[in-house]
Amino acid sequence: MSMPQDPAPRLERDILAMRVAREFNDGDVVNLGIGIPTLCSDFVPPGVQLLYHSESGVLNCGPLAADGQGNVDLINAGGQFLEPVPGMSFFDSAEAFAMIRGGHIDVTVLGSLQVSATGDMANWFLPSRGVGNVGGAMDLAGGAKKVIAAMEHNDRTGASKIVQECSYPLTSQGCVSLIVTDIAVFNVDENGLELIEVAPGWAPENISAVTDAQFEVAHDIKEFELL
Amino acid sequence: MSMPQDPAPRLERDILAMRVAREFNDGDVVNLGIGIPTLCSDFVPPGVQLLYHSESGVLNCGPLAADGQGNVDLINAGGQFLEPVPGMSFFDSAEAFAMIRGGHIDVTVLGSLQVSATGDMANWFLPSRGVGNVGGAMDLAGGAKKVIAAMEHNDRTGASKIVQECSYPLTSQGCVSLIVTDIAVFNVDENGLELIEVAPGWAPENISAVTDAQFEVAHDIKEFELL
Amino acid sequence: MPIDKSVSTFEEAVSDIPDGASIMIGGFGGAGGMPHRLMLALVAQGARELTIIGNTAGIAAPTGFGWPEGETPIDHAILIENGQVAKVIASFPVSGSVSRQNAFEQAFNRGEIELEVVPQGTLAERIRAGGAGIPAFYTPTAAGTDLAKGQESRVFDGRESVLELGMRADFALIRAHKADRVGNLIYSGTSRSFNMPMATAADVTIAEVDEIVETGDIDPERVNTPGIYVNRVVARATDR
Amino acid sequence: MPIDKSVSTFEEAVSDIPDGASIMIGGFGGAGGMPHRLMLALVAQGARELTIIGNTAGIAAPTGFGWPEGETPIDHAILIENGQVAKVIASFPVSGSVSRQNAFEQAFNRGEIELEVVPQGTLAERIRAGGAGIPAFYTPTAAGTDLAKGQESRVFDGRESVLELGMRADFALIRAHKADRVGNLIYSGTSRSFNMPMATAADVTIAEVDEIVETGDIDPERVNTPGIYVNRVVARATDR
Repeated sequence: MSMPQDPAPRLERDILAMRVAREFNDGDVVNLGIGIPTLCSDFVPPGVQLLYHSESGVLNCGPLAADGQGNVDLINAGGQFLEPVPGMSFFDSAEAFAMIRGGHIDVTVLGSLQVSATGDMANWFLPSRGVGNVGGAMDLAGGAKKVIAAMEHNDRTGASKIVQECSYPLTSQGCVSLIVTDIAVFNVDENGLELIEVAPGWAPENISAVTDAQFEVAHDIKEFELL
Repeated sequence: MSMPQDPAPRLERDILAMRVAREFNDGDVVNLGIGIPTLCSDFVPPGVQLLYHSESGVLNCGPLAADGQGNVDLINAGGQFLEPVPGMSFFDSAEAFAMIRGGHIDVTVLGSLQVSATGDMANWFLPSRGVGNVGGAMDLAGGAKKVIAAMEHNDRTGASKIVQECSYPLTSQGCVSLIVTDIAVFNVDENGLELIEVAPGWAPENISAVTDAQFEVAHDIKEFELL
Repeated sequence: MPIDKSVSTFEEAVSDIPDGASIMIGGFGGAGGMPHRLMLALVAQGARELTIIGNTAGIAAPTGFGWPEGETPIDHAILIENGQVAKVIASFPVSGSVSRQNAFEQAFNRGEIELEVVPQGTLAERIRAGGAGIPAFYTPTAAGTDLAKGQESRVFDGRESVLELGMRADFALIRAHKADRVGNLIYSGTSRSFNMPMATAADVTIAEVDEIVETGDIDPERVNTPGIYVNRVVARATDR
Repeated sequence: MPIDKSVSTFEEAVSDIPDGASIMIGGFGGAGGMPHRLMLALVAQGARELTIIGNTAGIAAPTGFGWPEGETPIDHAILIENGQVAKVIASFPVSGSVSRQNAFEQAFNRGEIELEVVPQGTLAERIRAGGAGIPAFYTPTAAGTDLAKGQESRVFDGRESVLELGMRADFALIRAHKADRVGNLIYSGTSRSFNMPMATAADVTIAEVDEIVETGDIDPERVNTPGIYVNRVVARATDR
């Protein structure tokens, strides 16, 4: 596959996470997926206090435990050990997902294999493997009030992860309302994609060249807003 | 309404409760309705340990609190104050009825307005009042593994509470498997009633004379078995 | 600024309840678990045409249900007597005795108030479902009875079951023992009752508690209602 | 004689599990909340053609998921490697990485084992429903996806929802922190996970605990799984 030349470097994962973190409002209940989404907690704006939810069964959970300090009875959904913090609460899996399905999560940030022009998400099944982990992805994508897809714009082969229609099996239909990649930010609704921000040095036509989906360009398009 | 003469006294409520209590097996989870059923807990046979469930949200609950010793946060389903006992647990109403509906109650004893020849129970709505309390009656009657109807054989007007078909609105269809009254004990299944015990001095034909339902008479019919 | 859901007064806690609101009121029916102060504040606030969802419609006044001898019960009756209630959804709306009518039964008999009777377990489960994003479920309870008339039913494993819808409300007024500032709640004894499911199923959940403690002062293992479900907490400054 | 559900040994606790049984195995996937001793006893016992229901199908061995550095994970893999499992129902059956296959994936790729993948929240809710006498419910999760293929769906409030059935098993092997003799259980931290719903949904629920205490020694406010749901409790004599 012959790829166009990038006009400027793609952003680091930290910058991407920093951009996502701007979407959090004070008091939001937030569930962060594994990978890039997890990084967002390092960049929460000052004055914004969040309640972190993990489908492992803990609310208001905190940072990872120091190496070797872990407790097998205090893990996040990725199986990592957490540090206890004041104000936590514990609950079982039925309750953890009652919270998710019931619309009690304000924002979830999820990585994805593909996101479609109408906000469909596909992130649980790689056909080449023949077996996949759905985990809590379908519940989160369908249940959170706001779903942000945070991912690299293109996969390792250069293929666009933003697509007109997902070719991989869906996680949830029309669930994504914001896509943040390492070169662009899109609003998403049932009418399609709107490019609202670009990485420094990237123009809409550069984005278009590496994106397999049509999109509108916002009249007030900006460079990545990090503050 | 002209009533036949009783051939012998009807049994006291305590005796009726004592007969019901013979149905309990060691380790049973039991839920007792208001009225006569509540009395059964006073007559549990020696060697039989029960776990009492109340839909107010407590398991393994104990006797009533002494007068004036009540705690508003420890009540039974009748709103009476309970004495705390070791091994109790508390839960909310959704869980209390998950237990009932989910088949975790071995035996419930309920009073009734009417019980039909096929075990239908009608105990929640008196048409003359025009409004009624269903409370947990439908859940218990439909959810417990064994439903015992414990009641007077005839109401204050002399009308039979055991009927071929209920005229009052139903609580649950075909749920009752044993009827214990102040003069008789019947097994109930989808084929109908079988008279298995009678109060001292009562013959099957005396029972028949005050019962508005057909029944078979067990070949080994006995006097009320209390031990 | 750390999260702080505490509100200073009961008046403030209920100030934005509009006419026509649906309101879940927690508790089982007695004094324990009943949000009396919030209900008194709602009487003072005066919102009308309310739909009240509760296990009872206020049975304590004529019966003493769950109240210590000698105390005067306060329950849903104060809202009904004040003409604020258009509809009641309950499992146990009236007193156990026809001769001791509660305020609800009197209003119902005068044709002033609408009633939906729901079996207690189905009511609790509909509320849980409403909070848990379950739009509908099947239950064998009430199948074949008048309370299932007009409802869809279906046979699973040979047993007829009725389709029931999840239930939500605009507000839930609940009663707990303690809260922290994040809104984590603990209850006492049998006072969890309808408070716990209702906490999950309203757009705005307001908890009346004995005491608000600092975040971290409630054992995380002991939390019954995680703060995710709670919008406002207000403490009784003094005893009722 | 007071109720006493304690059993002396893990061997005795699982001795009556027959070939072909369906078995729920608690926990989230890591060391916490996983009933290792019961699983080891089940390997020794040897029942075959089992259907295993769990959040994972044993992902810790290749990934270390939820296990302290340096410890050797024990999970569902020991049953699969012993050829005892015919079918798995799970939300997270394989490791996160295609290059690190767990025992399940190897057996699946050899065609030796059947798989039903269920979204985690739907799995938990189906198990809760199975324990709560709810034969079926609707959920929006998975609507319009391959996992809902062939399932009935229906629109509630403008949202497509899928009909899901309650799920039960013959046995549940669960892991708690403490039990009393009545079978009341308390858990530690995030180890409630699937243990709590599974405790309610099996014909026989067997709990592996750190310690069995006398009835009355667990605070009734702290009980997570009331004894009504538990048939047998067995304590770890020593640390694993």
